[in-house]
Amino acid sequence: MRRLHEGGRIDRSQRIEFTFDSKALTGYRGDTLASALLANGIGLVGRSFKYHRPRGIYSAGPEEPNALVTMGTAGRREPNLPATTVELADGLVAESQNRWPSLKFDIQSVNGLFAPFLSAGFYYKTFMGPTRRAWMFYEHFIRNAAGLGRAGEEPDPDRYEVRNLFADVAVIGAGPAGLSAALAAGEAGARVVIVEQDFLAGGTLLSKPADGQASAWLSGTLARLASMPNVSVMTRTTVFGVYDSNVLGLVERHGSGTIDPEIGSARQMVALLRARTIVYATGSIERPLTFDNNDRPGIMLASAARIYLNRFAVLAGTRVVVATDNDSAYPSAFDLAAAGVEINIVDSRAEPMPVLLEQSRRLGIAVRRKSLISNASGGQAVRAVTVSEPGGTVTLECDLVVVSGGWSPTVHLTSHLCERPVYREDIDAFVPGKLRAGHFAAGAVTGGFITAGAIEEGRRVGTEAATFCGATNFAQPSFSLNLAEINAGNNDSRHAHLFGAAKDGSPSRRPEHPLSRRSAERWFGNRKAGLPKDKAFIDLQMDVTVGDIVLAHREGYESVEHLKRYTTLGMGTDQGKTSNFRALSAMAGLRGMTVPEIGTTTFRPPYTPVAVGALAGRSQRHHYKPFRRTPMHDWHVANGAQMLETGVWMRPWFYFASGRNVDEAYLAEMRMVREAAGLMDISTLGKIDVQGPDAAEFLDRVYVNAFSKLPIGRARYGVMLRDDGIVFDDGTTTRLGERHFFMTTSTAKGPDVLSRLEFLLDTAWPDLRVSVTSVTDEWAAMSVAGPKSRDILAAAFTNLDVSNKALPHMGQLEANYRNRPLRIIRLSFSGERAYEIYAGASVGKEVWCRLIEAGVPFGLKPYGVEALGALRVEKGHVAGPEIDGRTTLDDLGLSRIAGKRNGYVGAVLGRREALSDPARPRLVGLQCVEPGKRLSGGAILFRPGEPMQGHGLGRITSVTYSPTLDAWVGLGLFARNAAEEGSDMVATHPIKGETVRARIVSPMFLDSKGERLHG
Amino acid sequence: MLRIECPNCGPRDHDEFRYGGDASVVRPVHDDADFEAWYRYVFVRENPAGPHREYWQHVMGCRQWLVVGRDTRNHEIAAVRSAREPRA
Amino acid sequence: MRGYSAISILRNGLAGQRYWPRAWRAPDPKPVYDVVIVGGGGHGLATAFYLAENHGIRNVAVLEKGYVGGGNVGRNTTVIRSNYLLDGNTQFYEFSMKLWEGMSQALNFNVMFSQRGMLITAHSADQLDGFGHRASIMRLNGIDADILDRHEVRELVPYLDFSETARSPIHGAILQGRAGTARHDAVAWGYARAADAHGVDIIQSCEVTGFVRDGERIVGVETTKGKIGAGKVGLAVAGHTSVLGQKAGLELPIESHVLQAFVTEPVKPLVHQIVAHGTEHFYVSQSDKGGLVFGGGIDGYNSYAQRGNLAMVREVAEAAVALMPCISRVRILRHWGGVMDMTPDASPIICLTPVDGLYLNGGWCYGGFKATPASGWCFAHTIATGQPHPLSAAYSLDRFRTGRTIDEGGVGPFAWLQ
Amino acid sequence: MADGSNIPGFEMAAYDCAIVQFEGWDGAMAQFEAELKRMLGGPLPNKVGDTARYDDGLVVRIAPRRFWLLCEGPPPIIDVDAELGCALPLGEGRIRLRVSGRGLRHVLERCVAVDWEALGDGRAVQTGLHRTPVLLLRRSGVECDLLVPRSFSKGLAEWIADASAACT
Repeated sequence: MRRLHEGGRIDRSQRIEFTFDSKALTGYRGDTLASALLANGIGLVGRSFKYHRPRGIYSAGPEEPNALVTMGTAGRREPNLPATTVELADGLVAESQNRWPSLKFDIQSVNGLFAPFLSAGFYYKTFMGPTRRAWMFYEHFIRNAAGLGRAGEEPDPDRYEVRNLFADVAVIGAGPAGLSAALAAGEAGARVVIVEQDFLAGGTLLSKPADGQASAWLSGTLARLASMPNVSVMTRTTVFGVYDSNVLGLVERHGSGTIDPEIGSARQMVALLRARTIVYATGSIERPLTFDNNDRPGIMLASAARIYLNRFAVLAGTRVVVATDNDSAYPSAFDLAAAGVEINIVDSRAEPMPVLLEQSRRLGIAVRRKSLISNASGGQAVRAVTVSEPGGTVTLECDLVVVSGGWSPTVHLTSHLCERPVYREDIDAFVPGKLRAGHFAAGAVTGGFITAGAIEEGRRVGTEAATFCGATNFAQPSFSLNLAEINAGNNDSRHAHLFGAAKDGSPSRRPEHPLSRRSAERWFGNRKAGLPKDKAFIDLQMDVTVGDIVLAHREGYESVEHLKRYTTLGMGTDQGKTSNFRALSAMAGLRGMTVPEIGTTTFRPPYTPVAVGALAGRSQRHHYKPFRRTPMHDWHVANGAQMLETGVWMRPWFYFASGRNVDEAYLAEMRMVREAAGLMDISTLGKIDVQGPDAAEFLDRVYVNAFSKLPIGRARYGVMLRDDGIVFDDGTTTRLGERHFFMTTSTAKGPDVLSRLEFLLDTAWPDLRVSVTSVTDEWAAMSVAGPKSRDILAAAFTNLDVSNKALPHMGQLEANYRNRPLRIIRLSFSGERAYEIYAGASVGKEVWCRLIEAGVPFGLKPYGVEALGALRVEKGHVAGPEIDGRTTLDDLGLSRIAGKRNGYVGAVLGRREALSDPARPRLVGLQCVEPGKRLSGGAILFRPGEPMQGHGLGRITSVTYSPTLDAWVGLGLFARNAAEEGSDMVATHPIKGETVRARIVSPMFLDSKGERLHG
Repeated sequence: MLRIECPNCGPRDHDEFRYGGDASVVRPVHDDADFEAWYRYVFVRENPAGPHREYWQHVMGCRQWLVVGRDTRNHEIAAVRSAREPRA
Repeated sequence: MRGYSAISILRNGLAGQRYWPRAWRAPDPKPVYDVVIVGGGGHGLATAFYLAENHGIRNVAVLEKGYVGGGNVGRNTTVIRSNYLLDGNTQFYEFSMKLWEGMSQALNFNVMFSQRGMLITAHSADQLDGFGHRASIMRLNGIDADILDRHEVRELVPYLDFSETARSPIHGAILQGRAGTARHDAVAWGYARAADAHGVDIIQSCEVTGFVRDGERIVGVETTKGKIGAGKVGLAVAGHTSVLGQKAGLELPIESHVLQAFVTEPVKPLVHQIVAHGTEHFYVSQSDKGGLVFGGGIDGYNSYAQRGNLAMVREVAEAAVALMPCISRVRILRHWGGVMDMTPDASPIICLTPVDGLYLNGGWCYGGFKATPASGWCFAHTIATGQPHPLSAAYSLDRFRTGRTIDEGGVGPFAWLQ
Repeated sequence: MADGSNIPGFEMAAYDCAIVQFEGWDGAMAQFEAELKRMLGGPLPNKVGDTARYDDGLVVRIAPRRFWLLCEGPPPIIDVDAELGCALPLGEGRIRLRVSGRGLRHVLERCVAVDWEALGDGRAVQTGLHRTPVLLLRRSGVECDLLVPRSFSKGLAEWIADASAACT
């Protein structure tokens, strides 16, 4: 292995320092990690998944099954990166994986010795004893042995972005077909995005000598595309998935040591590209050949060897055996020969094309026909191969074996929308199935393996795609192609396969048996035979051998999916890009069926693995989801509130002014409200403006109780049900005018209620002339509650008459504050005299401060949600813990407000038989009757003496210590037929280890006559 | 990602919308007391593997409830109309 | 059935794997069976196994339109738990858990049931109280459950986000130590092999296209392999229950929705339990192969396509990083979708049907895998005796009529929100 | 699409934003629009997303039967015939974020799924920004207004600023 002194697409003026397994190495700008390793003479780069066999570099692209490395450290540690896709960068640190203590000497390679017992699925048949939990013991070791690279446990310090893109034509792949499609569509005036995963555009053109005509066409086309404002060429960008409605998932990466301004400071950026049409120009992937020890370092795909030679100027070996069953390996052989290495071609066919034989002879290459490699020798690097040919077997010494088993079109993306690929006999491969309207394919992915053909096809579909989008400008291309030249004229021997293939329009390969003829005889000839000692690999990454497939078949795991799942074939990070087809045809052979008969597995996104963080983008940490803040938020923070997340809202939980912790504070805040007054920020309540000629009728239908009789200037508590009769939400609605109402909902349900109201108006009752609009953000809302609340209100708004006469309980008045709206509604959640003050959000904080100031002489202070919740429990008001989506109006003791009404949402199904089952729990009050003990929310209720098991007769939903009663009290749901007021129950909370006697009482613990509210 | 062509706002990602379920079921009039009618409206679903008429609300846009004709096998959308337009 | 054991592994290893028999036969369908189970997924195969094992009914066929285990049993995230709150669910899923604990031995097939424990994070004091109630209910029903505070959670899973910048700080968690994961394919194969050993015919690539009636009674099925007679027919085709149910004239409260699942590239052991986000759609475990397996919520619109949308992929990824910042650099290898039967209360249906001779098992929503053994056990009982099993009696079809729904989430009759 | 340049000159400012919402009843739209035209003294936008400029503000059609009158100063008092429709002042609940700069496109593509290039000057789009409903008004190729709910405004401003930081 060595770097050539000239040629290739690397920049020899820019040396790059990097390390592999702590060894300092150098490469050039334009290298991949793989090409740089080869240039440094490093052939052994990893250990295999199961048997820990030494592995080298097998390919030159994202299909790489072997050369996986880990890059970075700590939070930046990233395992399992194919060295073939890593762009070499200064200071790059890579290490090999799945080996200990070292790559050259790996303890676990002993697994190879136990190979006979570690056949496919062996673990399903053992590890089942001696005890039932024995598996957990064995599993520990299996887990540690598995898993390739190690991920970091520290947070990823890097930044990710997600952006939205739009285009008329999205071209996937910047090879000859894609480039020419983009050119045609661009010239037609369409908005084009062409996406290439590599850091260079060109695709297969890059594997041809950098001085050929193909390269001329490439540079010309790229220049032309760069000059078009309506075309964007995105390199280093992978289309990882194609989703419904032509949405493509892209992941963009930075160049080596450069910052792409489109991506900015992010490490990677996911782009969601919404395209009107898609052109698949994804090319094809070469297939391996199967023979014993076909995984030895130094064995690689023929196309890869050619890429390393022509693109990276790296000669991967000096004594080369080329094994093939088709023409496409010959150009690799010819280019290698031109580089002056000794070459043997082992061709399984009887009659390769004469022109190839002719050219081979001219270059002094020995071609062995009807020959197959049966075995490779060498441990950490291939030393020789055994070739069986008509005359017998010969051994060829070598340091590089390049193989070609034909080509598999890269149909992955075309099948993400579940259009299954279809088999084409003539090329023995799967090509895209029927594509949706507006989807096109061109080039090798369609099974045409000729550069010139791909360029022509690309131009055609590019034009079709543009037309599909309504693009009109089809002027003759200003930049014309010389197809004859690209077609690599007869005189250009290096493109003989193109020229030759062009004869019959498809690569002239007649598929041999999917496995080598020898293995066919050996394994399929005699089904009863045992499996061989040596390993012939089908899936190099998952260590799946021919033997495993034979065994799967023998045990009846013969459907393609069973094969995959039983042997783990194709489950690796490469998703079996090089192995799937081989395995299919092997199983087909075993079952005596054709490949299309046994079918193919589904290709799933992503095409290549995508970092979870890239998909999350900036929605991380405190940016994960936006907060909602009330107009008084800053005041709370500045005045010692402990803030609390409730859904998207931030609310004050309690104020440190009231106590050192929540338990102290909420009691102090309760006392304050009961004895003087407190101020609470209730801006988070959902608020909906309801108006129109039919508004009252509308409310009569959505609430269980009637609103049409509600006088103007009055408020009413209302409950809404779901269609199934379960309680949906509660709140108050105030009548502002004949046709105008102001509705409030719970904080949590606001958006759902509005959407439901709109649903009913748009779909069920379009005849009702009603407008509903969220005004949640319009109003800052605060509740001043307590005996002193009226005095405080009067002091704060001296111009307003808030006397009991002017503003009785459930009364409302409209005013304004500095030309901003001000609305006061006398409502109480706490049971005390209380007023809800709604002020224009822009002056909310001002009004709040004004109330605080006016309240000082009366002992007014703010209180938080903890105290609010406790106050409502004392008053017996239901809330979230009781309205849990399973309770009915009657469960909550609210059936009286509906009375005998009908015609409201949920009325009919609310009367289902089981909803009035006497054993159904109903709201009760509970009071702790054991001194020194407390009640706990979530405790389960039993009759005294009853065994405490099962689900009990009910549960405690909310509790608080009641300063008023000097006792722990709570609300609960308890079986109707057992709920006698005054009877004692046992409340048990096994988790807290509490069991306490509680008496069933009225839920209204204080002021049952409501005297505090009135007057 | 679905792209739904809102008749008012144009094509948008489906996460701008709120799903509302089967639009082929008929809601009884508000004061209909027929249990069977309400039971079927709320619970019984044809759930076809194929063309499906369903409600979506464009909550991030015009807030209109729409009726979308979509194939549940391949997610292709055939038609979108405002829910207030009479049924086709 | 030749037994699987360390010994048989050794013997076959030395013999070049020569003597392994088929795991199950590939018989042609007989003209008539006592019971025909439609659906060769986990539930159908388990039902067939328990019909033979518990009720001695061996003249049974399982008809599968594709390959066994090709449905949701082969595409789920393998979480097994019994941390349910409501009467009906609690006992059923705990019974299932007990069957899991002996499954490998009962089937002589290692389903790799690994009781690694599952914890669900709480992100508010109220949620932690709710978990306390659930854990109490579990304990009172003989199910292991614990509540962890923030520090105990941190001890157990230090890689979660305990930083100041966390969007929703972790207050604690509910833990069920006996919860775990299993190798999903192995469950289908294990039941298939064990049922086959009892004489059950497992017939793959055999799609049921209709039902054969004698008057009102169903006496067989039309299939792509011809007519097959049956004394009783059991449907176990969750995901496609509506499609077949309608052929039989059933009106069902079921919608089909897609639930996505994700697996990352294999990495060395990182996640040792099942960890679920308490308020967002994300839960994760690590397979024995090393891949992080995670899932989220359903895509949210009716679908029979076994693939999900990118918006939900991103939502799950966001929740994943929010809970577990170190997952950011781990790369997703594959994501796919399964078709769920969603019911109006997110609880399943195991029952006799209004149609004589037809029995129904479906509506598993996203909870079907963990229920596989209990579902098969109870459905077999229902078919064999013509009576609902006490443990599954609550899963009747008429509960929506009567109001005896079992709505763990309290979401209501909106399948796409369940 | 790529201009390859870094992105200086990104600015964002927040203002209060007076809005009056007008809604006409289904079946009375023709009369309602005629009435509203008369009261506003100018033509009304035809399609959702269209805008019409008035001396004292801008009228945006935000739904088939809904218009928003965006006022620079205090909103006018306009009474609508209750048989034709209704009016609702929304002057308190939204904040107008004015964002501008050469990097605007890059910032917006990180914030909203809107095809900025296909959007004409003066057009309005209602869409989602970080899961929040917003109204985007394109003023020019390098300037737009975002009308965002007041309770989200601080969070969204941070989100947008963060996006601009990411692409400079």
